[in-house]
Amino acid sequence: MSAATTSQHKGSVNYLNCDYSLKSWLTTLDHKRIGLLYLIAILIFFLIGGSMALMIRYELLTPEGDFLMSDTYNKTFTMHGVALIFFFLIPSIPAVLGNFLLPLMLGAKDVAFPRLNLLSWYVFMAGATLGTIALVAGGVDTGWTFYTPLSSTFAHGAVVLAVSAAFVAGFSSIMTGVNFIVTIHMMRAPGLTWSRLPLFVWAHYATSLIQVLGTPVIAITLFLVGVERAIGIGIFDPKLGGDPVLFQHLFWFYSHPAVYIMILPGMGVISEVIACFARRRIFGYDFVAYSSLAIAVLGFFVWGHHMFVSGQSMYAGMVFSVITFLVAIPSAVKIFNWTATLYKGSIHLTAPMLFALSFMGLFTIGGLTGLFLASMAVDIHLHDTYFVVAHFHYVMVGGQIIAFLAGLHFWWPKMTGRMYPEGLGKLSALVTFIGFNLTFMPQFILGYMGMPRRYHSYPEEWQVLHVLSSAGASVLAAGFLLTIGYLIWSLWYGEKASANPWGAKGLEWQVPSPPPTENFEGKPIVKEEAYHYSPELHEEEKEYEHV
Amino acid sequence: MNGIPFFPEQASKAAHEVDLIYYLLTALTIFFSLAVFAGVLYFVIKYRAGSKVDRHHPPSHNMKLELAWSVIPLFMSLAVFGWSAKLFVEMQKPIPSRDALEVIVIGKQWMWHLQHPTGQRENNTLHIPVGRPVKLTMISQDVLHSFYIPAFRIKMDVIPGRYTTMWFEATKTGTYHLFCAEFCGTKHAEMIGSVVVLTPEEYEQWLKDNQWGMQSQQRIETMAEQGAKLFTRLGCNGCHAPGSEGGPPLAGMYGTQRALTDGRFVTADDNYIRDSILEPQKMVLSGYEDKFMPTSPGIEEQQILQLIAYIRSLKEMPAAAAPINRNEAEG
Amino acid sequence: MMTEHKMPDIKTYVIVFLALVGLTFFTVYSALNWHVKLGPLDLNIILAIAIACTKAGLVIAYFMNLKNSSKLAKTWAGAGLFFLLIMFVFGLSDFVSRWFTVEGW
Amino acid sequence: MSEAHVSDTHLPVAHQFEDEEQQFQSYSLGMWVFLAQELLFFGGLFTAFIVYRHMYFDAFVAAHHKLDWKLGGLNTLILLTSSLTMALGVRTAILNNYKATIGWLLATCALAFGFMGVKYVEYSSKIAHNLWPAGDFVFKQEGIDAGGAQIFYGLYFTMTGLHGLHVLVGILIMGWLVFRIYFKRKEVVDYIPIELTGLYWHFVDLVWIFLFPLLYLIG
Repeated sequence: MSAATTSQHKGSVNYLNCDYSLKSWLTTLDHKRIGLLYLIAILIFFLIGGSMALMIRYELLTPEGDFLMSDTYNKTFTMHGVALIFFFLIPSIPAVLGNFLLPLMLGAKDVAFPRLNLLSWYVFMAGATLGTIALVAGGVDTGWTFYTPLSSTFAHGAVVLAVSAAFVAGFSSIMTGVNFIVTIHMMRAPGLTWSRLPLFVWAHYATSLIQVLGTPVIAITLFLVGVERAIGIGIFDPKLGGDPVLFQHLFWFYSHPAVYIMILPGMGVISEVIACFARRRIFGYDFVAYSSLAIAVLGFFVWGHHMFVSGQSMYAGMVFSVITFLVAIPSAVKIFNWTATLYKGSIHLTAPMLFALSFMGLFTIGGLTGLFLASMAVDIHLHDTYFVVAHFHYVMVGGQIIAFLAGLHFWWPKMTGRMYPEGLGKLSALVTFIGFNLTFMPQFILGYMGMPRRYHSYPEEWQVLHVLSSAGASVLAAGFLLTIGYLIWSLWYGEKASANPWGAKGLEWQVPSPPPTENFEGKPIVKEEAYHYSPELHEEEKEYEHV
Repeated sequence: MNGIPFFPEQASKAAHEVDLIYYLLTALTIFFSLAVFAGVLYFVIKYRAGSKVDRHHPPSHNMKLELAWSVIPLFMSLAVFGWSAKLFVEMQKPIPSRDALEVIVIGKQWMWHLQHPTGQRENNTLHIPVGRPVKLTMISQDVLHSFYIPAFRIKMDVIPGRYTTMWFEATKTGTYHLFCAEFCGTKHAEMIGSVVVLTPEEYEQWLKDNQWGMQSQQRIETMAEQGAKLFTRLGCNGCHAPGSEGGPPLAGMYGTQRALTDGRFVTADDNYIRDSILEPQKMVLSGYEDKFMPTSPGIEEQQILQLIAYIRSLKEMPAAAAPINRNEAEG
Repeated sequence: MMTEHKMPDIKTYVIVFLALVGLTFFTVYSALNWHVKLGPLDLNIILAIAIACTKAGLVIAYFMNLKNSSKLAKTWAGAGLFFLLIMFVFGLSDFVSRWFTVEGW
Repeated sequence: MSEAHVSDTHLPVAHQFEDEEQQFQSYSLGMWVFLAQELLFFGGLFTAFIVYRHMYFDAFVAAHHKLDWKLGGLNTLILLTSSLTMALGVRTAILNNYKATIGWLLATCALAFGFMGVKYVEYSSKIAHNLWPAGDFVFKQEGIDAGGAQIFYGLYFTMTGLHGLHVLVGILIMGWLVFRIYFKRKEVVDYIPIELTGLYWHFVDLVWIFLFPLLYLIG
């Protein structure tokens, strides 16, 4: 990041060009720089996980397992899961956009505990290094879920390394959560009451609640698996009478709320982007804000829907199923509110807006297919099939990654002082949308046909659908690589960005881009409500020169 | 099935109703997705930047509308939940074992071993009659597996250390896929097989053709007969033979409520018998506190299942039937 | 600016400490000597957990000074307990209800 | 009951905070959120313990008879006393009396070492009776299945081991605090890290308050 960027008046010092030394970057306490450090780290793991995805899709072109040996294939999809979930999806929006923007949106100089923030990055890198060593040392063939007794006694990969990688990365997530909770409570500018907070901040508060209260449970579960495998203390070992279903309970107690850690910040980004490019206050602000909290809390009651056919008792299954249906309601409320926000707005179809609209479409499909898996009778047929794979990719890739791209494009000028190329941005949004649907829509059909997950070979009558899906995967990969390409290109050759290229409301747009290290000169005072746009006033159009 | 395969066969009683719920949910998904898509498209076109259109005082909230689109989806969800929970209970409810064909399934890393009550053993294939409920009692010898037949819309995990059961009733003859749905290691993708549904006559014929032992040319013993042999070989009859007070009598005890020393009541099902064989002291019957039952180390899952079959057959005490020679029967 | 910081005085600390030690002796005594059984339920377990909860309450309120801490600290302490109870109740619901047979549906 | 301690001294305020009150409230809230997370961390182990106790009732009762409740009780008293000394140390820190604070902190460290000593005695005697739950675990007793007992000792060593690890971390932090106060005795005693360590130490004592009856007494 050695871009010499100057905002309007020449030679102004900002957080990027104030010090170029490596030491200043590696010992920075500035939340903005830590956000960029996280961005670089998760980009590496996005590429690792993405290449694994392409290998899987390439293998599944043919019914027989002829591209990879079955062991290598199992290690590939396991590392695809571990790399992308623990080292990309969970940290991506909170640690990159959240770290960069929360203090700016709250009018604060920095997060509450800057040193803890830097420590969370180093703990993340320690976890990442352990993960890479596990990959290099032969990989793990247990699936990212580490189900015992396969992971604790029968698997012969580097399970202890992979488990400790996820264990360490979990603490980085906890530190970020603690930091954000205290920052949002304690560091708000005068006048910035909870009902005036941007919805991005609401979403991060709900996410931090899950990060702090969910992650320790997977830490202790993975600790037990590691202890069982390394020392032989058989907690889950069936020969001693240990119950593998107990492991599933403890694992999913965290891992379902974890999917809400991934999607809630995405929803926060979408609220910001839609409000800005529809020039309108979000419809039903209170409902959208409280639905974030409702999702976070209800998310802890539903983990049993992963275990309807795992020997869990029928009565417990029914309780989990009905609450899973309840947790779908707040998500539906958000989608309806975003749609209603477009009414009587003045809509600018910029690249972030295109990503946001495709998020709305894909997340609606992703969320509703979740109801298939929540209804117990249908889940008996669909559990552990490609229907589940399609469902969670619709929510995680179609939802979270596309929301992350929307946020990245929306705040790129603020983060780097450079504009991304608008035309390529729109193209990449289109290519990603088409490639994604082509990849995962056929997998719904495959799922209902009964194609099980994590299969290296399959009956040949399904080959057509797999070929379609693999074709889509390459288009999706092209879309992502195009985005990475022009974003990096824009660091040097992108157009200089003004302080507020989109004419957006919000404290982060009142500081120059890229912002100075101490964010605000004086202490900003907030007098008006969030998203104070007025679309009917036409004179507002002229100062917004970019679209 | 040329062209793009779109829908799996419906070959079991439950399959039809599962598909109905699936159609309903697909319809709901398409409806809501189209509604959102149409709404977004309409608004984006009508209110695009620069279009001359009335944008005065856009509504910031509308309690009636927001409550409506929260409560209506809530009721729709609960309706779908109710229907699918009812169906789930029907699919899981244990069927009276009188008319069910009870097959045992043993999953081990990367193959399925199945055994019919009449002694026939199969690997990775299961021959069953159409129109008759089939009950599977399943256990794994190593890691988690999952017995999955897409055409019957039925699946159940196979757990090491505990029996899980599932039942279904085939309605169409033919050969259907059998998969392992829970990741179980290197050859998880090769742990597949097929379920062959025969007409009752074909099934009887199949039983007859396979009732002779490979080498011994004698009629193979049924599960209960093998259980009886084991019962004596392991010395169980020392205490559990009728009349001896060394251990509780076993005739007709299957399925009854057993009072334990600490006052708890447990139904004597397969799991109870298996636990009592492997860890005798885990659940001690009241009145037998001072009695000691030896464990039998190294006993295989198959043998336990044979003992269970024998104990269940103990309505009255049949003498162990002598094996009949093949050529006598066919002579 | 004066930091007004309410801390219990020494007398309170010693009283709470003695209460804790007393409860410890009581729980040990009751566990070893009383064996009251109510059907399958062992009343000792409930008594021991009740005593442990009161000791925990004393430590949290006085030693950790939650009584005088901010409302936020109290909510987050409560949140931790609430989600712990969710894990216990929903986790156990499966293991307890496994033996319910379905005759009565 | 409680007297208000108005300290006329001022602590340095970190750059990102506005005033001392916001700084203290932030650190206090951050610590309580961290302790809520620790509660869930041990909560996972307690869930496993409750579930296995429900499944292996007799084995757990038989296995816990081999634990020495006298050592467990002694450890409980040690930890309760260390909680008292810690609380008094925090109080003197706020009153800016660095000598007394160092005294109380060292007392707490000594008690913590005592706790670890008793734990060492306990562990070595268990391992001597080869009750270590891996490999050569031997639990021959009429009518008790060894699997359940081995799981009990698996949970016993994991829970008390993890708790012991937290006690060790507490000792290290207190040692660092003593050095820090001593070298900065000229300035105002920075009571915030001491109060946070106090909260952490009381939490560790809290976990033991639940571990002691569940493992040593019940049954």
